[in-house]
Amino acid sequence: MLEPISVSMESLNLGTLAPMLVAIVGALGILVIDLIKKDLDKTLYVMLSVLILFVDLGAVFGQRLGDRGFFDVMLIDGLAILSQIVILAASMLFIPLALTSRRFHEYSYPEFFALFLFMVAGFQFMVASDNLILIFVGLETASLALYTLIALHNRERSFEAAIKYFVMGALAAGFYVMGAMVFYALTGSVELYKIAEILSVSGFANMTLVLVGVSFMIAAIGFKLSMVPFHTWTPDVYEGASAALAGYMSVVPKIAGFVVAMRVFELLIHSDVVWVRDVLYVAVVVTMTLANIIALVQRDVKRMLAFSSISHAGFVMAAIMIGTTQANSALFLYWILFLFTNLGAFAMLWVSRHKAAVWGDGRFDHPYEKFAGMIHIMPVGAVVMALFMLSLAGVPPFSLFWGKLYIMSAAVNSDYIILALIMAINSAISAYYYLKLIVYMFLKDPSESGRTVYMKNASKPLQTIIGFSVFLTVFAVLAVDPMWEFISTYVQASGF
Amino acid sequence: MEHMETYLYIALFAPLVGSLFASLFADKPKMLVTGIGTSTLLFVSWVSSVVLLMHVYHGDVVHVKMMDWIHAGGLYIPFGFVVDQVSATMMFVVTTVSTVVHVYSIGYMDHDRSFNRFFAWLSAFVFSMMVLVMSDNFAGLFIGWEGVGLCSWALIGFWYERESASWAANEAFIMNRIADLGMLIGIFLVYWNFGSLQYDVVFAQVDGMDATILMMTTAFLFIGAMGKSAQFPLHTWLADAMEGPTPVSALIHAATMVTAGVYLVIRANPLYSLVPEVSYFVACLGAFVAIFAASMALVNRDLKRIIAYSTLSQLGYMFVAAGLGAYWVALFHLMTHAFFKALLFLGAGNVMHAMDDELDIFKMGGLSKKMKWTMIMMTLASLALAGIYPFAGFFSKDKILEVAFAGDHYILWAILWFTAGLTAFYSFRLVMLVFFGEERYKIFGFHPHEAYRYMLFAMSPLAILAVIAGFFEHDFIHLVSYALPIEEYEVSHTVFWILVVITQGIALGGIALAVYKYSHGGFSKKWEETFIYKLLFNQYYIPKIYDEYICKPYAEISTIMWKDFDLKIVDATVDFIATSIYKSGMASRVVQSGNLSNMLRWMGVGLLILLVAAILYSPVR
Amino acid sequence: MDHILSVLVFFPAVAGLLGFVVSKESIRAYGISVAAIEFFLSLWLWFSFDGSYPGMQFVEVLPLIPSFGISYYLGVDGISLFIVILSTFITLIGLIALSIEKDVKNMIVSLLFLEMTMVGVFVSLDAILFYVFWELSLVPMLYIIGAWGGELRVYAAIKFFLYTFAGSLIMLVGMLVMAYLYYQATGVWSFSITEWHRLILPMNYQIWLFIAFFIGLAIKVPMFPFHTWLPYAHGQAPTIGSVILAAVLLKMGTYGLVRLPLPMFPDASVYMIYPVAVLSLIMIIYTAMVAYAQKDMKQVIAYSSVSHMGVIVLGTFAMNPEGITGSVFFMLSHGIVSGALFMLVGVIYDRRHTKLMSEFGGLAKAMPRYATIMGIMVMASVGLPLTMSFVGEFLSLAGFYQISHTMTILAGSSIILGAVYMLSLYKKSFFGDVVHEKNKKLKDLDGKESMALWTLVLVTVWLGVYPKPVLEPINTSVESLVSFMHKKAMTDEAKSVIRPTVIKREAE
Amino acid sequence: MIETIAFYLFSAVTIVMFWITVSSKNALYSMSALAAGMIMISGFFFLLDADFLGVVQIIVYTGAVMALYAFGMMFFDTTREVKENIRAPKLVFLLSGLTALLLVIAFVAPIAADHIKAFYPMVEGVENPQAVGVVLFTKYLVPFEVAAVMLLVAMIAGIILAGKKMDESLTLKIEEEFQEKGAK
Amino acid sequence: MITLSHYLILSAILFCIGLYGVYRRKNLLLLLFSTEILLNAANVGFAAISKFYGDLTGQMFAFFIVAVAASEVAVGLGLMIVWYKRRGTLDIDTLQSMHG
Repeated sequence: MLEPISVSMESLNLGTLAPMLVAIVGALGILVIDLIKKDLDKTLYVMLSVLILFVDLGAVFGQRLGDRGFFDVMLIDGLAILSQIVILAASMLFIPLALTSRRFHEYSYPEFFALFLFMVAGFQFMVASDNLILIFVGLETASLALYTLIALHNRERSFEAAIKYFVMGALAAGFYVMGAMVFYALTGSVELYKIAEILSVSGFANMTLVLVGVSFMIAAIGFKLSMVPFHTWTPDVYEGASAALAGYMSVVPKIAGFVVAMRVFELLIHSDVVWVRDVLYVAVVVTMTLANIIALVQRDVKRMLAFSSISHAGFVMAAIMIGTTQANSALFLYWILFLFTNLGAFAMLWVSRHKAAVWGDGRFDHPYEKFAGMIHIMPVGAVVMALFMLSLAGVPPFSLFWGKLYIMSAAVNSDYIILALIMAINSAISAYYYLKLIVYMFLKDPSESGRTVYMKNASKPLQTIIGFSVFLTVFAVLAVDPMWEFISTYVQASGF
Repeated sequence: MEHMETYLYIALFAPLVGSLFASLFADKPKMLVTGIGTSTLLFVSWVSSVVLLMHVYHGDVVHVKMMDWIHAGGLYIPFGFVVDQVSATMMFVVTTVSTVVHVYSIGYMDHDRSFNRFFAWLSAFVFSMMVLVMSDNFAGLFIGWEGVGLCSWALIGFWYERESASWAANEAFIMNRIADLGMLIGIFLVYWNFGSLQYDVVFAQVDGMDATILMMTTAFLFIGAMGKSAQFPLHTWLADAMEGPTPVSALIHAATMVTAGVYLVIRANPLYSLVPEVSYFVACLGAFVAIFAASMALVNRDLKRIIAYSTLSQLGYMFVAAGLGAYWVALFHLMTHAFFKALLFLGAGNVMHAMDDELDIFKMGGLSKKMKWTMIMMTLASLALAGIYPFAGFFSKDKILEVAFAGDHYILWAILWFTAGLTAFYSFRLVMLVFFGEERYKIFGFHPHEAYRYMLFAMSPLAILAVIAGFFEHDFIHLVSYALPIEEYEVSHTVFWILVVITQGIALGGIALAVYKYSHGGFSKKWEETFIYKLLFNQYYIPKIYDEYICKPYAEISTIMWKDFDLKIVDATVDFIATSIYKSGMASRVVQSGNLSNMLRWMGVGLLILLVAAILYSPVR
Repeated sequence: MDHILSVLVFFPAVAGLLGFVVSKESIRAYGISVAAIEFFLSLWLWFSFDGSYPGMQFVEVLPLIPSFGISYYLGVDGISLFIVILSTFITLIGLIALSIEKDVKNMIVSLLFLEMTMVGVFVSLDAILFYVFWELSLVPMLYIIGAWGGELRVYAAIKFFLYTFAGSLIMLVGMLVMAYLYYQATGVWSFSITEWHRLILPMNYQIWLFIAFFIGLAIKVPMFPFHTWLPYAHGQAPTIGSVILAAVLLKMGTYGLVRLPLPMFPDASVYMIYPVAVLSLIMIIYTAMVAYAQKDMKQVIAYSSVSHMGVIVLGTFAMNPEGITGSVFFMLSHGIVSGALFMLVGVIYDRRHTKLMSEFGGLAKAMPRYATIMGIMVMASVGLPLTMSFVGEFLSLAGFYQISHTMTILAGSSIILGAVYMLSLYKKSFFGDVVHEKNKKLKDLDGKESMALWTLVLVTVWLGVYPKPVLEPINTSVESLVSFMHKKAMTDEAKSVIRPTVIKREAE
Repeated sequence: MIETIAFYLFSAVTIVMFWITVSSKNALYSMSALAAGMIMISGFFFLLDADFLGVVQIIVYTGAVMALYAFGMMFFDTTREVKENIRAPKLVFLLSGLTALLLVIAFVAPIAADHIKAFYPMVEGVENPQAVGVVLFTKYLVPFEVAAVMLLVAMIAGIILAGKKMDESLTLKIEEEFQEKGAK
Repeated sequence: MITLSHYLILSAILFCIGLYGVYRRKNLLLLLFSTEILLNAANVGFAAISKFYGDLTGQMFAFFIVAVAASEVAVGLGLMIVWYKRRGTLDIDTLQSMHG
């Protein structure tokens, strides 16, 4: 017989769970509201979601740095807090994008908002733990919800996107569990800190097996981060999903993925497992470059942005490969800056969304031609879009320049000068496709005069969000320093 | 002394004022006032020059520093002007000739559409020339140097509608630029070795300066002189420059600008006198050019080109003198030559006027009846040029022969002596063909007439000077002895007289031959078939060689550089990099086939690669 | 006034933003007035500038990202002062002569933004701030070339942008390395250029960093073989674009050379003199030849720009006060002269919508006033004494003569080859008879064109005759720069090559 | 001994069954083989003293999941032959074969278990379900709850995706159609 | 004697069979079967490790994997139903409207 187990509430550290609980309870609340009264307007749910996320964010700030809770399953370190802030901030920007002036299928479901909140909770679990099981379950919760959210857009391409994402996700899940199994076989534990401990005590006795495990993990996390060659889903899924969701996907799942990658790989990198470093080096370079050159030839802005976000992810992965505190802090800085810019860019696409694909052969929703001569029709819109593009291209003083600066600096400081040069060259290449859009908007004449309505989907909330993003994009320089202080304190505190 | 500075500034800036005044009306139709105004101002300048000449006659020097120009690092260049004996002489020559030419031009350019523009440029030229001769440093000299080049360009190409004129203008400018590079390098050498560009500072340091440096400096400076003074091999532009209006030829391409090279050598005599090798080279080149140009003048049929070649030839004489260290002789010949050569050109201008700008002397003849005064003045000038006593040329040219002989440079002497004969011959060939003999112009339907009276008046001072200038030799020696070394040539009295006699002999012989031949119908046609004639007539094929082997290849290489190298290699490389990146993007799209099966397989491939890496790599760790 | 530099930098941009409100009819006047105010501000700067003090003046420091050592750090010295004035001056002149009708408001606003970035580059003393303005300047230029340019405008604009962008990113890496080295040496992050100047680095670092900086700057200059973007950019840009590009934007490259690699890496700079000089020589001679082969007037001037920039670079690498002062002055004169030349070509392009020389001939007869100014500017471009260019070219070459005699002789061929292509241009289009019927009735310069162009002529001649007011402050700063480099240099070779003024002026 | 025999037997059967699952052209065979393979796997679980896991395996997989699949098969009308256009089958075989080979190579080496200690040991005399329960509701309480959320998500997802409302797409409708509807 | 390696190798082989199916199958439903095999392969491994180390964590993981598998089936089937309603087929080759 087993002893009865008594657990004191304090040792559980319920606070570590508070943010996720907020999201989950909120989601359930939405479901309940829907049960009680049907046909409530989406605006209600949007605002409810925002409020819930706000409370969630508050709870995140309420978390104590370095806490562990629930039998050490939960881990609230700097990374967890930072990434949760990013996740929540992106979510709060994303949800109001539902307030379009056009009606879209997904927003007619209250479940959409519930699923969304579940997904947020899933991501939060994913980042707030170093237990492979919880990471896995959190990941799957979020992913399953995300597949559904994509499909709810309800048109053929969304389904196609969802199915592609889903099937590849299932394979990646397979990789993940195999990786976890190998680590478990090696160490008898599924908790990263213990894995690290045992591996280093044993002196990496069975190196081959360790590397096999890492391989599976790279494959699994690489899928989330859309590293080449696990990236193939990204452009299709972004294209199929609504622009708003695509923007969201380019930010949030990736930051969760980064945190997991950091937790998994850093322990090896810090133990001087050169292999990981080298493989990541290659992967990073290939991801950056390949995504860039494919983006060059895209005809659709959204697909281009998809490839660009792959490239950006590659850029940021370099920080994990470098592995210094500066690099890891730079990662967060980069991603926060990227959040506003990229979400803004996708929001612009969202705003310019037409129900029917009327440009060219109808293959794309947002072909470049659509934006031809936008400066003559929608000067402000064109300028805003151009600002986002310049920022993405890394033209100073717009936000992403500072991110690039810090990451390249981190590379330089760790003697990865070649890597920094590759980053520089890639930035230059990437400028081409961003410029292409600017060229279309500013330098070409409108192609068909009848189809010059760009802001059909724009509503005040959307404009506000975009305005907010623009503001942050332009004046990022003023925010960099405080942000950097904040981030590096937290990253340092979590020992990365 | 103060008022001397005023005279200096007046002499210097009066032409500039005139030029600016005339340029105000440059695109207006003819206004007599521009011609008169500029002429008056030049006269003022002349008066000031004469006053200054008087002033420096007794050894005073006027030296002013107007203002700073360039000061960078250790390089300090002011706008400084100096009127010493050399520059005063030059000023006198320049202002005299240019005043005459200005007045003459009022008549000559009477019917020209761009009357005002002409005077603007002409006065601008005089200003530049004054800067050139008056500057107290090499940089200022260079300003004038380039300034006269510019004005020469504008005046040669004055009738820019003509392809040949604009071509000649550019040729002159570019040729001069080639030489200017040499000059510039010379100036750099001076600066880096002497630390200054001021004549006095530089010349004070020449002793003890490294010989190689001195040699390089003088050599490079002389390259500059070669361009301005149209010495071989940079001589072709001078003949082509005859495309310009004739007064321009008289002023620029006979009397003043082309002598700037000689002036430079004279001015830099403290340098040159220390480098015998270079000086000797200068002399040899001068002798060569003297006979070389004279030979071309023998057969040419173009009225102005003949005179141009004679100018070239005479410049050769001056360089011989300068190269042999007889700087004052060179300067003297420069002066006398200016007078009679300008006169010759102005006479040629009259003829051209009469002949409706026809230049072929074989289409003229017997003009003396219609143009008596012109004939007289041109004959005077020709006599002076041939060096016949008592005309000005005799004194200066004979002195050069004497110098050559006294310096034991017998070969040089022989060349010059022979050239003297040639000079006499071609001068009188010209006079004979133009003014005497059969009136061929009638065949071609010309109606010649004498020039305006005041044009003839305008020429008269020059005619007088061409006759009497030689008698001022002693005054001249006295004057320049303050600034230039005056050496006594150890030639005995007997030798001196023998030299005079044989020189006069060959000159008179040349004249006699010309008069005889051309009063009897000239040379036979067969002569024109000979190789020598063709060689000379085609100017030794040098222009053709330049055209074929320099200009055309340059244009071709340029085109190749542009079309084949710049566009097809340099730019194409850049574009190639860009397009290959773009194409590799196209190629990489296979990854993105959109087929789920393929996408899954790509993931598998990724995993496989990682596993292979893991297995292979693990021993390395 | 303490914040004059900030005002100078941001005034045009703020005015540009406000300009959106101004009605289309009055926007031209608005633009000109803003540019005029800016120009007078820059003149004020000059008047309150102490020409005898070699260091930075009107310094403004404000920490921007203190944790990373990035600050808002402005200041001018003699070297940058006049380039700032040049920028404001050329913008004003360009606006006066602006002949664009289409989207004129966008054009003027972009120009004002461009002005901000130009001034910004020249007054920034923080590397990152410098970089920010440097990159930002590409954006309005991209728009100007791309929206108002010729047939290939988009190609040209993108080529311009990407080429420069790629180069400057490499420079950025260099900056980051530099900052890191500074951090290692001092334990403090700093991007301040003046702080960086104080850092003495080992030779191999110096060389690599020099190369990194040099690539970024060289593309902008543009040095051979990175020059091919320039003919396209110029050929396709509207007049105002070419004017500003040639007059100011190219100067960013050469200014950067003086400001960044030279004092930062004196040893490497000395080490690299010959490679750089060879590139410059190729630039000078080769592009001069290419210019001669051109059929389009504007292309001739574009290539001539490259050729002249070669002389500037050469002067910069003379490493003595004469050469560097000369090259800085040449930057100014090239700005004015080539700006004027592009403007002149623009004049004829506006009338005939072609720039092919074969289309013209006899313009001197049809448009005498135009031909006069063109003639003056052609002669200035050729480097005739008493024009601005001569002073610069003379000093640059004179300076470099100390380094290498043969190379200077070769470089000096620019005065010959320059005359060849410039005069042949002038001959082909201005001399000869009026052949084309269309050319007979061409209108001569109108009021605003004359005003703009004569101003440039005046400046060209004024500073050719009396360069002292400009040359003196430049020289003061350059002399202190050179003696600083001399002091800082480690190797004996560098110490002997970098020669501060040893020859004292005899006037003293 | 029995263990060995059982292992090899189960292994062989499982491999064959799964092979049939992935290679059979008949969907029905495929599914049946999958179900059989799942049961064999639960056999492994019993063999490995994971009784509770074995039971869960049978109930969840063979019961619930298979029922779902069967339902799906009928819905999708794939009870019989499935036509598949398989491209580059050799490549597929090579890819998976190589992966298998590499994995086997990696797993052949015995794992040094010196440093490993069980964090949640199986206690002698405690029934497996009981031990599992304790661990599940202490250490893995949070994941357990999250799994519940996950299942909820999956349920909602399944319901709304399969629901009637998805048949008509608001996304594709243009605004005019909404108004017409409203007018009615 | 059956060691841990035996089980791990078995797990690897099963995993690769699953992989084979994933690469090969063109019918979405059958593809889903293959992913089940992938997950189950890991389950075997976890159970075995759990047994050999006498540690329950492996079994825990296996539980969660089962749960995940079940959830995936639900969502996957939902997606397939939607797709099937639209296109009347589950062939992967029909999922190609987006590419490039």
